[in-house]
Amino acid sequence: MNLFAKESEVLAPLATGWFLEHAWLIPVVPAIAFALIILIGKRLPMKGSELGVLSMVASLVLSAGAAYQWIQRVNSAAEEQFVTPVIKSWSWWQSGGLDFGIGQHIDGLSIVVLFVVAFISTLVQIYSLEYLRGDRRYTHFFAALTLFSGGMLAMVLADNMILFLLGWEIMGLCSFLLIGHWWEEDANSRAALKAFFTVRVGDIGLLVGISMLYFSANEWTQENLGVSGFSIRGISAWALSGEPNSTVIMIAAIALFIASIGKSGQFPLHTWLPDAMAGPTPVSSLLHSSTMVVAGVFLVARLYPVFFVGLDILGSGGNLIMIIGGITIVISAALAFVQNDIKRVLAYSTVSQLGYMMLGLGAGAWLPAVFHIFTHAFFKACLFLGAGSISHSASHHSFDMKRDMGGLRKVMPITFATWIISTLALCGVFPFSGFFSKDEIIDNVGNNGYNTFMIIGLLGAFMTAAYMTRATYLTFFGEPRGASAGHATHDAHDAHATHDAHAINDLHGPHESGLLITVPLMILSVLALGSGFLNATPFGESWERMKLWVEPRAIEVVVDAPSGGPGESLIVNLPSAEESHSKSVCGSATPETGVCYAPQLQHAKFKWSKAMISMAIVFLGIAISWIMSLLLFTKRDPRLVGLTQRVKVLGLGHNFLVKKYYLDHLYEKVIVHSVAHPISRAAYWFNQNILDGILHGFAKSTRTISDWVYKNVDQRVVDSTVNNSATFTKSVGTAAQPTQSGKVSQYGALLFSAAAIAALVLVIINT
Amino acid sequence: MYVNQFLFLASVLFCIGVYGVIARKNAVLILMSIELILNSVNINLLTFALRNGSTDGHTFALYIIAVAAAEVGVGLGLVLLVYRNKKTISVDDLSEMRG
Amino acid sequence: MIAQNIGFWIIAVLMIVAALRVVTTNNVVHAALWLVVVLAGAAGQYILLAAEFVAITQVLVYIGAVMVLFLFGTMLTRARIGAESDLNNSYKKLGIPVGLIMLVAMGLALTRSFGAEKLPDSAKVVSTQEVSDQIFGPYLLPFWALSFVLLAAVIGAIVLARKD
Amino acid sequence: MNMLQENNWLLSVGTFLPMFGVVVLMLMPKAQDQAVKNVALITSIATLAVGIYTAFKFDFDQAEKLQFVADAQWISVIKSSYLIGVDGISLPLYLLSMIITLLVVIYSLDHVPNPGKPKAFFALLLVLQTGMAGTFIAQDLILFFVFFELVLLPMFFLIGVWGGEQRQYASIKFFLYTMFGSALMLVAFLALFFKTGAESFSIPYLIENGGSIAKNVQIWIFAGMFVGFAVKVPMFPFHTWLPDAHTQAPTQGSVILAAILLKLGTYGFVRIALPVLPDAAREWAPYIGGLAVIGIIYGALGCLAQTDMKRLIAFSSVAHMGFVMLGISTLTSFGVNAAMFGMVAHGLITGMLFFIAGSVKERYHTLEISKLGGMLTTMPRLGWIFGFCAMASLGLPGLAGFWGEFPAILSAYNPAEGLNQTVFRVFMVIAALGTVLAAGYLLWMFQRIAFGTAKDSSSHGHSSSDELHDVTTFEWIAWTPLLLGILVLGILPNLLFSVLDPAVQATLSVFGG
Repeated sequence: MNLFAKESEVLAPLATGWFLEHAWLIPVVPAIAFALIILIGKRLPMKGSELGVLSMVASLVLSAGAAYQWIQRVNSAAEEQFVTPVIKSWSWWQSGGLDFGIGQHIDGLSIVVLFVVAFISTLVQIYSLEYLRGDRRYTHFFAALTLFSGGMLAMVLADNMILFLLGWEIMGLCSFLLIGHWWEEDANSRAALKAFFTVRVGDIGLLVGISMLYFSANEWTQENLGVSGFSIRGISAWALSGEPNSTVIMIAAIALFIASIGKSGQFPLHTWLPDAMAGPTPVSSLLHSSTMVVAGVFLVARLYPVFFVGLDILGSGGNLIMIIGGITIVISAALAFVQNDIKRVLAYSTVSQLGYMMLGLGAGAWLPAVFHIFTHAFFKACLFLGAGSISHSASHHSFDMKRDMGGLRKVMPITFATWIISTLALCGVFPFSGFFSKDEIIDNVGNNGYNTFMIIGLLGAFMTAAYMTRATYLTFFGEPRGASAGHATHDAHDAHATHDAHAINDLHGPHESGLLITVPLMILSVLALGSGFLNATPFGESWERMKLWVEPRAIEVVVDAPSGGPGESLIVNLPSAEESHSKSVCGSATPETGVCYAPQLQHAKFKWSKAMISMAIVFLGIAISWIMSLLLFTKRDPRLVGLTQRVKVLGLGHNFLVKKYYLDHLYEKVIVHSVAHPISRAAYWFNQNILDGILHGFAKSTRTISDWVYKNVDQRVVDSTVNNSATFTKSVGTAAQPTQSGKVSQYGALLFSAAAIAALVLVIINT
Repeated sequence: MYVNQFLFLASVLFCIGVYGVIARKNAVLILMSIELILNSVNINLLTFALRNGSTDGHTFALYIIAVAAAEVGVGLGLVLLVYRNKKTISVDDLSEMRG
Repeated sequence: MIAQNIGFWIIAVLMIVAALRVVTTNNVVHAALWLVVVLAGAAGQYILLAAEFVAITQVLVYIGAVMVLFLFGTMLTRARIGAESDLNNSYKKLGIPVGLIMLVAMGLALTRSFGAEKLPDSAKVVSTQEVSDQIFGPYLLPFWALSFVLLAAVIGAIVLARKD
Repeated sequence: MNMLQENNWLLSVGTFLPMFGVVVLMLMPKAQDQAVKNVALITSIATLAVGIYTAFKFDFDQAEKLQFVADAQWISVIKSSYLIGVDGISLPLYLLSMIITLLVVIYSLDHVPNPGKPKAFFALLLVLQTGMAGTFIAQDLILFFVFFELVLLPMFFLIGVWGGEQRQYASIKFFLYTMFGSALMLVAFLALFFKTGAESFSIPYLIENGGSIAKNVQIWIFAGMFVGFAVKVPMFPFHTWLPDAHTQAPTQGSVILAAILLKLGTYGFVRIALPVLPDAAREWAPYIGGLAVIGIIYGALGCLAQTDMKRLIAFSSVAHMGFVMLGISTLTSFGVNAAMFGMVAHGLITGMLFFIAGSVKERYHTLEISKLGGMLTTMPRLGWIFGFCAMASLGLPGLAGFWGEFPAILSAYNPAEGLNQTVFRVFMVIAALGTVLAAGYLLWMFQRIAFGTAKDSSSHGHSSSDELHDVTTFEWIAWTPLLLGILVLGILPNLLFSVLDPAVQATLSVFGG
């Protein structure tokens, strides 16, 4: 031990700082703000919204500071030194003599997501100031939004699974409240219920997975790291330690993955996400595109070692994560073609982008996936806010592209420009951010030898380009239709339309939105353009900052066991690690002398050739789709119009898509109804008739027995004719009539009988 | 003479008394049944007094008799009162706890 | 011995029959009279159990006072002399199994405890003096308590029964 | 030990103070409602004050030991003594009973249910309080039994006199069931007494000698206790009295029933059945666990079938107590901790839910879910409180419910040695499924009642809109402590765990850890 301690002298002590040490403040601030909004929000001049915005700005500053200091920390580390996460832990609860902590676990991953969440939340809250002005539940909206940010931030920097679960569930709750924000409409509250319920189904997996990991890891972590089996750090190290029984960890990984399927809207639990668009647009852009829905992806990335070992990532053949990811990419992209509601198009595109992240993680492309979380957040949020801006200022709060949009590029230039930038980013056009992340994923998937999935990825890229072009065309080009043409066709179906403040500015036709809306759009579009350069592989090593800052180094480190107490144990490198150049045993073999926190992953070498191919595919998609849209929507070309009616096969396929593969039908009509109605009815019937029946039957039989005894003991049946009607059952049963057979003595009778039985049993037992 | 013959007699009386308490509706009759029970207890006491050659049993028997007297006095007083107010002494009609 | 046994059984049967009638008859006054029989029988059993004083008290207090009380009570509540129909609960049959179960339980317990144990044959009759020594000796305090109870009962009875 | 016996008067005072209040009430003319209310209020406040002083004096560093032990001669003939004391397990429940009673009294100050008669009503509440507190401090089986039964009658009258239309059916059913259970329980106690050499009824003594009983006899005795306690809990086959009792009882009755009475059963398991009869407990554990998970799923399904708000909440109690029993059945300190926490949490949350149901009934004159709706628009505060409690009840992390539910599920993953792991892991998954169903029915109820637009007042009976006033002052006073408790325990669970854990471990030491 001290032998290593000596070598460890050579390692530079890692830099730290106030922001890193106090990162736990980041979620605390919004939490407090939430409480304040609830308590005093209504009395404040801006109805509590200022509290929300301020708190988000505060967390943004805090997380930016933390990010900066984390970069310092990484730079201060030696070339081959493991950059220890900044872990703090306080005792939270105890049970069975064990102490469980609550605390922060700050590493590259959490820094990235923290920053993204804080950033987008801030912008969205500013945007909402305008977008929801005059809403009937303005204060509630900001309260929920702030609580959401608190929950998500808490989950991101959680150092143990319990805190993680806490954040996870709080997000679910907020998504429930926000989707159902205009709960007067039944549809909205239904969607809210559906979202919460679907995600909750996935959460079974989370509960089970956490339990399994805890009980299988706890012993090992306690003695090797001095942390509980809930600690993320402990679990990661344990997973790579070669300890775990392969089946246990596999089941645990699958269970956890089910949770992420539910949360991240992966197939087959993706159906809640499009419905969630019933919520206000800022909610869709914050929760249901950029932050909350990536929680599932985050879970996989966070506990990557578990999945790496459990599902045998990088093994031959595809694994569960890749398969689900791949399926999701294609089916949701396909669904995006048949949507008329612009938000639903974006929703399905979100689902398929999440599919990309899953695919990346499943294929061992950890960094590109995380990087895709980062870039996707910006351009997708931008797209949603853009859609919101359109409906807010141009289309009377309608989101129907075919009926109420078209030709808007002239009236709202800023929205148009930002939209185009983000769309290109989403399609993955060089040099927009999406290119650097998405292309990396596809590239690495291929590089790790999963060619089928690489093709799926390319196919997905093609479809993405196509449906986004269609949406763009419908929205911004062609002739203005419906509302955007100025016809004040007020559509009732949209909850948003019902609130008054907007009815006024509906009167004058489409126009550009105000600064509070456009400024966030512009900021986001700038990032959608620029954020890709943080990890621009084409330009060589020096541009791959993300890789340097975020990716944990797969280096075996020696730990001096519990002495330091939870989370405090000093970590030093193995001298062997110095020369072993990226040939670390981590992930591939059992570390003999130390522990690993991350598996060793390869990175594909960037080749322009490959990039060119994917570019070509993307442009092909754009071009085809553009021509089709032009012919179909503007030229009304007779060969295309009504094609689906004429050609049976296409018609069926189209219908199949419109019906969303009948999955909703399966869930709601078949599963939910069978539980909610017949089964529960049956259970209740059982309760009322069997169990109570037994009780009443017992009463009845005593009655009959005693009748029999009575008739033989004593022949006087004078009044029994009268009494036979009122059986004891009845007296136990509908005891409604006021002059019902003697209560006092009835209780006496019961007492006596109980006593009698007791006495008898006692006598018999006590021989 | 066996100990049990007395004890059996006592238990038979006791059970009859219990039956009476349960089965009867008329307050006076319930009181009577209670008297039966008390007497069976007395028989027990005296039997054991004889068996153990102590006189405590007698004392208790006397006390019981006295208490029984008191109980009957009060009990019947109640019955009278109830009868005066409700014109009935069927305990069921006293069992309306509401109102 | 034999004589005592015969006496016991006769009285016992008498008591049981009478007791059954008490709880089954449809006539309150009859019930009261049957109760007298039971009490008298009990007094007889007390004598067999060598407890004269208790027996005497039984006769005096019960048959003398209590029964009078009962009869008065019956009269005062204007119970019809003669059969009545609604003396019983609608579910009185419940009482029968209960009673029987208890009987079985006690029977079992008794047989197990004192299978064929006999009472001391030459039991000397407990004299009144011994009883009084008991009462005014160790059991003085309960005696006082009891007297208070009686006093309270008397007052209570008066208060309750007083017309106003 | 000597140190543990100082202040041993505290518990007796805390327990019997309400009785004193009852006596005072009895002496008062029933006309003076206000005076009656004041007396009841003062009594319960004083009781709680004593309770808090007790907690203040309680030595948390040795929470595993019995404290304030008082041991007095009681019925020396049957070797039963007046032995009382509290440790980490009983203290929280002891205090909870006092708090709940106080809140119920406050709530009743302006909510005396029909047919009024506040004097009798408050007297019964106070008697109930004595019974509950006594059960939690009794360390002698006979004493325990006496208090256990003492609880029964006031509740019986509360339901039977102040209940709803079906009150007599409900009250008789309640009485019948519990009587039946108690009878067997008493038999079991006596059998235990004789089998341990008829030496003493004191629980600590029995814990020492209970293990010596032959196993098959243990199993039978345990069976007796099991039925007795399971009826009170109530566990799956014995639960049918609960929905009726809850639905028919007046609000205060339901609250106390849910918050405290149901805990008597589970407390009995932890305090008596498990430590005294370890071998039998091991034999029974899988069946208890099985019934528990059946109860979880079954209760949830029952909820989904309900159309009546109060009845739904009642069924949800079955499900929640299922989690508690699952925790107990693992026989691990982890599980029992969870169970104890679950008991307290369920007490707070479900008690609160019943309060809300009562207020809804008072305003809408109906509890038919289909006739309610739009509460968030008509009465936002009440609606949000309701939502809060629903969330707490479905085990949302950060609120009290979670700490009873999640660790219970967790503990089922590996039960005490000697128990079949696979069986319990199956239980774990089923229980996890139960949490989803819980989310299902609670949110369904919440959506139907709170969301949407208010039904026009004609549809719900003769209630006019002016009756739909939001939360009143009395309700605020009565509810705030509960709401705070739910929140605080959810955020700082260690407040409770740190007290429970040592005691639970000490209790379960018979299972070797």
